[in-house]
Amino acid sequence: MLPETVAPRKLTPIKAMNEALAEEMRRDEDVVLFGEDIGAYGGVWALSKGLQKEFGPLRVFDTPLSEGAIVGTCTGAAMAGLRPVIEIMYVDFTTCAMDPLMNQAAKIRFMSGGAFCLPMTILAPCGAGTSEAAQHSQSLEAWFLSAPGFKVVMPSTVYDCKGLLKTAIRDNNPVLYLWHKALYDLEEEVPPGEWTIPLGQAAVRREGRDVTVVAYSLMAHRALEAAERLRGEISVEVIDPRTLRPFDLDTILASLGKTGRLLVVHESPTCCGAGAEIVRQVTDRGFDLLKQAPKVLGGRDLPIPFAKSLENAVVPQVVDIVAALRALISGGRVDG
Amino acid sequence: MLPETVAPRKLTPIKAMNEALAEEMRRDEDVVLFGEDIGAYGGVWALSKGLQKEFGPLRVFDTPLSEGAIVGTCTGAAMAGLRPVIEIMYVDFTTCAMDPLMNQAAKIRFMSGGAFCLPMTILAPCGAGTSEAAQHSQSLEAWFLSAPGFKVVMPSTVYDCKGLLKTAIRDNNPVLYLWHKALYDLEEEVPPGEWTIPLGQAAVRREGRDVTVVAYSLMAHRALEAAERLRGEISVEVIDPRTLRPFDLDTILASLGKTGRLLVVHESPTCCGAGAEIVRQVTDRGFDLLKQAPKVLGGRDLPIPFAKSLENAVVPQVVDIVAALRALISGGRVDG
Amino acid sequence: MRFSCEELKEMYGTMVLIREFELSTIEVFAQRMRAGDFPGALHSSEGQEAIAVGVMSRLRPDDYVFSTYRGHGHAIAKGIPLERVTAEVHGRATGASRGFGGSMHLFWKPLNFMGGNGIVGGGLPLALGTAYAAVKRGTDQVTAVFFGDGAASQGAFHESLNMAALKRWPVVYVCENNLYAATTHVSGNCPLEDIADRAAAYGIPGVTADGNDLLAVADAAGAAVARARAGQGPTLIEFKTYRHRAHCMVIPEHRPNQERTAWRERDPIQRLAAMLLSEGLADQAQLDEIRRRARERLEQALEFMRQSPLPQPADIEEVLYAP
Amino acid sequence: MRFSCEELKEMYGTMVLIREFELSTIEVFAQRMRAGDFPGALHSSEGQEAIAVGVMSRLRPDDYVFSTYRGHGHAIAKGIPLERVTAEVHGRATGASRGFGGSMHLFWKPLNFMGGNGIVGGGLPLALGTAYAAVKRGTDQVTAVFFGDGAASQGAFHESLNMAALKRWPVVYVCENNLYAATTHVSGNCPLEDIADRAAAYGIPGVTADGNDLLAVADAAGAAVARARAGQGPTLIEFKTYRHRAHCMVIPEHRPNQERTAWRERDPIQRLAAMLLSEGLADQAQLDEIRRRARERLEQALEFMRQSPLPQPADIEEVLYAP
Ligand SMILES: Cc1ncc(C[n+]2csc(CCOP(=O)(O)OP(=O)(O)O)c2C)c(N)n1
Ligand SMILES: Cc1ncc(C[n+]2csc(CCOP(=O)(O)OP(=O)(O)O)c2C)c(N)n1
Ligand SMILES: [Mg+2]
Ligand SMILES: [Mg+2]
Repeated sequence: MLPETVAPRKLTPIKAMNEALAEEMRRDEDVVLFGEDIGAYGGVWALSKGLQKEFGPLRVFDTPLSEGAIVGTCTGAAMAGLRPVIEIMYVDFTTCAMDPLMNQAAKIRFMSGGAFCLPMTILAPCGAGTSEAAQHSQSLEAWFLSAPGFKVVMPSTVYDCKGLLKTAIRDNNPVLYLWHKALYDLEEEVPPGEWTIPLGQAAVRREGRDVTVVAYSLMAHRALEAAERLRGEISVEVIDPRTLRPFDLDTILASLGKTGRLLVVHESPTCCGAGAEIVRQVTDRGFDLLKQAPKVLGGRDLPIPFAKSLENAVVPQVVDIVAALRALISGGRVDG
Repeated sequence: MLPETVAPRKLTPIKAMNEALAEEMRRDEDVVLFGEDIGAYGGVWALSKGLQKEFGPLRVFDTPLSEGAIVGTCTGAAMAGLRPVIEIMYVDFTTCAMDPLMNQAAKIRFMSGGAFCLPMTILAPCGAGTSEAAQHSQSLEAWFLSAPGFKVVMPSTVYDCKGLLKTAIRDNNPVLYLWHKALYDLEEEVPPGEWTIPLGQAAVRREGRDVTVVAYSLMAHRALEAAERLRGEISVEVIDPRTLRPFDLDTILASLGKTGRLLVVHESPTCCGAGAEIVRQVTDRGFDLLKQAPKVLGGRDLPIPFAKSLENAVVPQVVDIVAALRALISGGRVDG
Repeated sequence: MRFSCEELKEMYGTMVLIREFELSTIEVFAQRMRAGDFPGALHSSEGQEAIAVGVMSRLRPDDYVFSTYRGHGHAIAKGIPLERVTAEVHGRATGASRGFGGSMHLFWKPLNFMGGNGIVGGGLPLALGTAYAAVKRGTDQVTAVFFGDGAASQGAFHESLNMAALKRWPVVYVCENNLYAATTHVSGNCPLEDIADRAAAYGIPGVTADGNDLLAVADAAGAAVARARAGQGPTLIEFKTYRHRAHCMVIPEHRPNQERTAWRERDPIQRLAAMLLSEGLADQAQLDEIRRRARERLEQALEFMRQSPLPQPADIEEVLYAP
Repeated sequence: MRFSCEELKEMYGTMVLIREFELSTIEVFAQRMRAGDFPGALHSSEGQEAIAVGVMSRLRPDDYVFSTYRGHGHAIAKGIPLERVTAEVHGRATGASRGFGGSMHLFWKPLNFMGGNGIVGGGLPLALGTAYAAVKRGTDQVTAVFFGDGAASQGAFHESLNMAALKRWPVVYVCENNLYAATTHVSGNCPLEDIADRAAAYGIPGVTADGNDLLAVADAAGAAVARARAGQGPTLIEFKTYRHRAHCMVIPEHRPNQERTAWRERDPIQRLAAMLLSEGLADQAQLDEIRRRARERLEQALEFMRQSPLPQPADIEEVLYAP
């Protein structure tokens, strides 16, 4: 091997996802990409840069401005045996395609008694922090979690962005894959070549003894930073579930066996969010592991406001995580 | 008063909601009703029977088959100061109006910095049990709970159907009001005249010492029946929250102070459902009240299948609640 | 293309079979309802048989079809085994959708029957996908999608026709205009006289035809299918028709008596029978025999259904996600 | 109706004010971005000023307007105080939406400015509601809703026009066809030459006009507004225009140079200036003075913004639900 190809290299999430798309399209003629402005232009996030050139306009397919028709097309195409990937420009715009997503793609396999397979991936950016206000900043994973039929993937690292996207594309079911806009400029070192990561396998990002923090997507980074700030004060274990359905509860229970304390951090509204579900699962199967009340630090139950001064108040910041961990530990001392 | 009007009378949920609509329309000229087939025909559920005759076609407004346009119209009309009520024929069809519901109605007040008010009510039947399969049987409250901006009302009694609908209509915010199709034939005695019920006030439907069951909509009835079957064996307190946002946590915590055991029962899928959220809130504020793990008996994480033999396996039945309560109590004995 | 005498009689037989199926299904549902059991939603296509049979007559087995909640006729005409349709509608494990779908969700993959749909207009965007798949693979398969006059008010109608027109995809849009959406007259859904005129908004052909005349249906469908198959893009066909029954079993009749009688007289099966007789293509005895055979087929299917087990919950979890 | 000389100069002044506002906003955003701060999405309406000003010239203060994410011009032309627009776009507590909305979500209730919208086509269904409210109350208020060539591909377009047409509601549909939706040419969104031709699908008038000619805009809008006000129902107007800038600040330019130059020459402000000069309605000194005053107004607004506090999170919870 030439040193150039074996040397680790730095990639951004976009470049990593772009590689994943290109590799999967090379590997499997049935993989096709649909979306607005994704062709010659390469997509507003540059996710599909170069792909139309390599795979042609029929496989990297520029659509009209019709999210409903896009998702509908890909649902029908998946039923016909293709393996479509859809870029929705912001996850917020899935509102315009909820019927094909929720009443069709998520249910057709089940309604047909298993006759049809729907291998399709919905790729979309999510999250706040870019001052784009209420209709361009949402994290809508909870809708898809409460609607059986979808799998949900939310990577936080560049390595995962690539490996999980490849697995999502190969999965024979509808997968919602959300990447966080605030990770756009992230650069991380990754190995050369290809890799895949199974869905449903959490990653322990940092080991600790006092408390288990479960955080995904952007919040995994913030949780790690909070843990670092608390070094010497509180020993924090940080677990990134990476995929929310399937969900790796065992890794979390194992950690709780050690720490006995749980904080879940996510950006989407707290009410009926992934945090609530994780608390439900943990209390269901691991209640006796808990030394004290499990806590969720979610986004506030508000839309995302425009002004940065407000936006930061709605979504958990590193300081909020630090404060929540301190409260948890001191609360624990007082209570227990 | 004439005996005729003071005598308690029996009503169905439909008749109760019909009365609520008529009274509120008489009371307030700004209340208008929109929906498919609601005019001369009176609605496929007979909810608007007689209303167009009394209030005319401009206030009881027959729409084309366009849920998006219906919700859009009512959102704009609410912004202009009217107080629209929408009948969506099945809550499942809100998928066709998700953008006006979620990105518009739920957010406009907030995005405008509070300048606009959106007094509007979305009335829809929900739930399984009628062999109508995956696209006509859903309970979608979780979507609306995880999208701040809506209030969510889910009555279980005829008395509540009327009183809560009147309050929902008078509320100055978007309210999702779901009634369960399986309650269609329910007949209950109610007082004559008018009444309202504040949002955010739970009802203790049955007192008990051993365990607190929180159940709403159809499941409140099933929980009561399960409690009755367990009479003498387990003393079950049944609380019906009636509204999920605002949510009356205090009544539940007070009950847990007595019982120390919690079972939440709902029909919608368990994952990220109202049950998970209730467990989150209870563990957040009342962890020390819990003698053992709080449990959620939700719908299975599956679409609703057609055949009755399958449908009953997906949605909690009375026997399932009985079994869950027995397991809870015996689990408690073993663990604690 | 004209049909042979045999073909016509076979199509007549299929129409009669659909009719008998609809009558029997209503009867079984009514029995169950009298017994206090609500067996689900049932939307009869009685009166619209010529559209199902006429359109399918121009499709190949490998062409894709998207149907609706009023789709028994489409399913039978496409060729799903009658046993499977019957078993599905009555919730048996041997049903076309293994009892998971029911009347509104008949699926049959071997014949590319892509499902009924409980959402009005729900199939319209999906039809783009099979059309795309055919283009992508370079096959000449056509996709036909059925929908009603009410469905043409949905945003999905616009998005689907627009995209198909832009990309010249091989879709045949079959609008069964039976004058009503539930209880709403078509004039409450469309400000135009003819829904087909909406094709102009997409620069594609729009055709109106008599949906109760099998040959007119086959002609209109044939032209649209040929166009699609030749890569010339989509067509919107509007068939004027009428359902004999109320919208569904639980909705009382509300349409004017006179209108109903007038349309009864245009019954597509009677019309085809009259034509077969007057042209000397069949005699009454033959037609009676066709009906008898249809009833026999149906009785077999009902028996198959009755012998079939109910679906068992044991493996239900496995159905949701594909391995 | 023709405009007086004063009116024309005032409209010219508003167009210049919008232009200066767009230039200044881009400048402030660019500064903040250079400082490492991402201040949000910014969609300039530079080049489309004649549409905003021409349409508003035919509306009353109590008429309803639904705008888009490209709505600074609509807001200023409708008369939202410039200070409030400026403060909102830059995220201050004194902004039109108190800093909650930003550039894409300008609201101003006193003038029935019903908001920008971050969803392409998102305002189309909402416009039905204010139109209905006017009908219900028996006022003769008109609703104007702005949207782009791309938005006409959304299902919401179809549902809104269909319902307005069916009910003859007083809506003026203003399609600003600037030839592109983000980077997609209009031919990738609409198979017809003129989007206005889609009006035929709803049996309503469809009009195409030069969106860079203030008087042509005012004429087309005037006729549609008069029609709506008289209870004769909606009109679809398509204005052909062009944005001088790329779709938004973070999307690089991709349109052919030649096309951009050609459209620069049709700049609506220059064209109005040339007309005013050639018709002897103004001299260059007056026009210069108008621009100077616009810059002064803008400087005041920027100063107001700079003096304004940032929104404080303290009362944020209270904003979500009305009491
Ligand atoms: C999105 C949606 N809205 C409403 C309904 C309820 N519904 C079922 S059929 C129907 C009427 C449809 O009319 P049309 O499209 O003309 O078809 P037809 O029933 O006449 O065959 C309605 C309103 C539904 N199933 N889906
Ligand atoms: C539903 C939805 N889809 C996609 C987008 C992203 N987006 C914002 S503006 C735009 C182009 C819109 O084009 P057009 O309607 O022509 O308006 P213009 O920007 O040219 O004024 C796109 C794709 C969005 N905001 N909303
Ligand atoms: Mg119809
Ligand atoms: Mg444009």
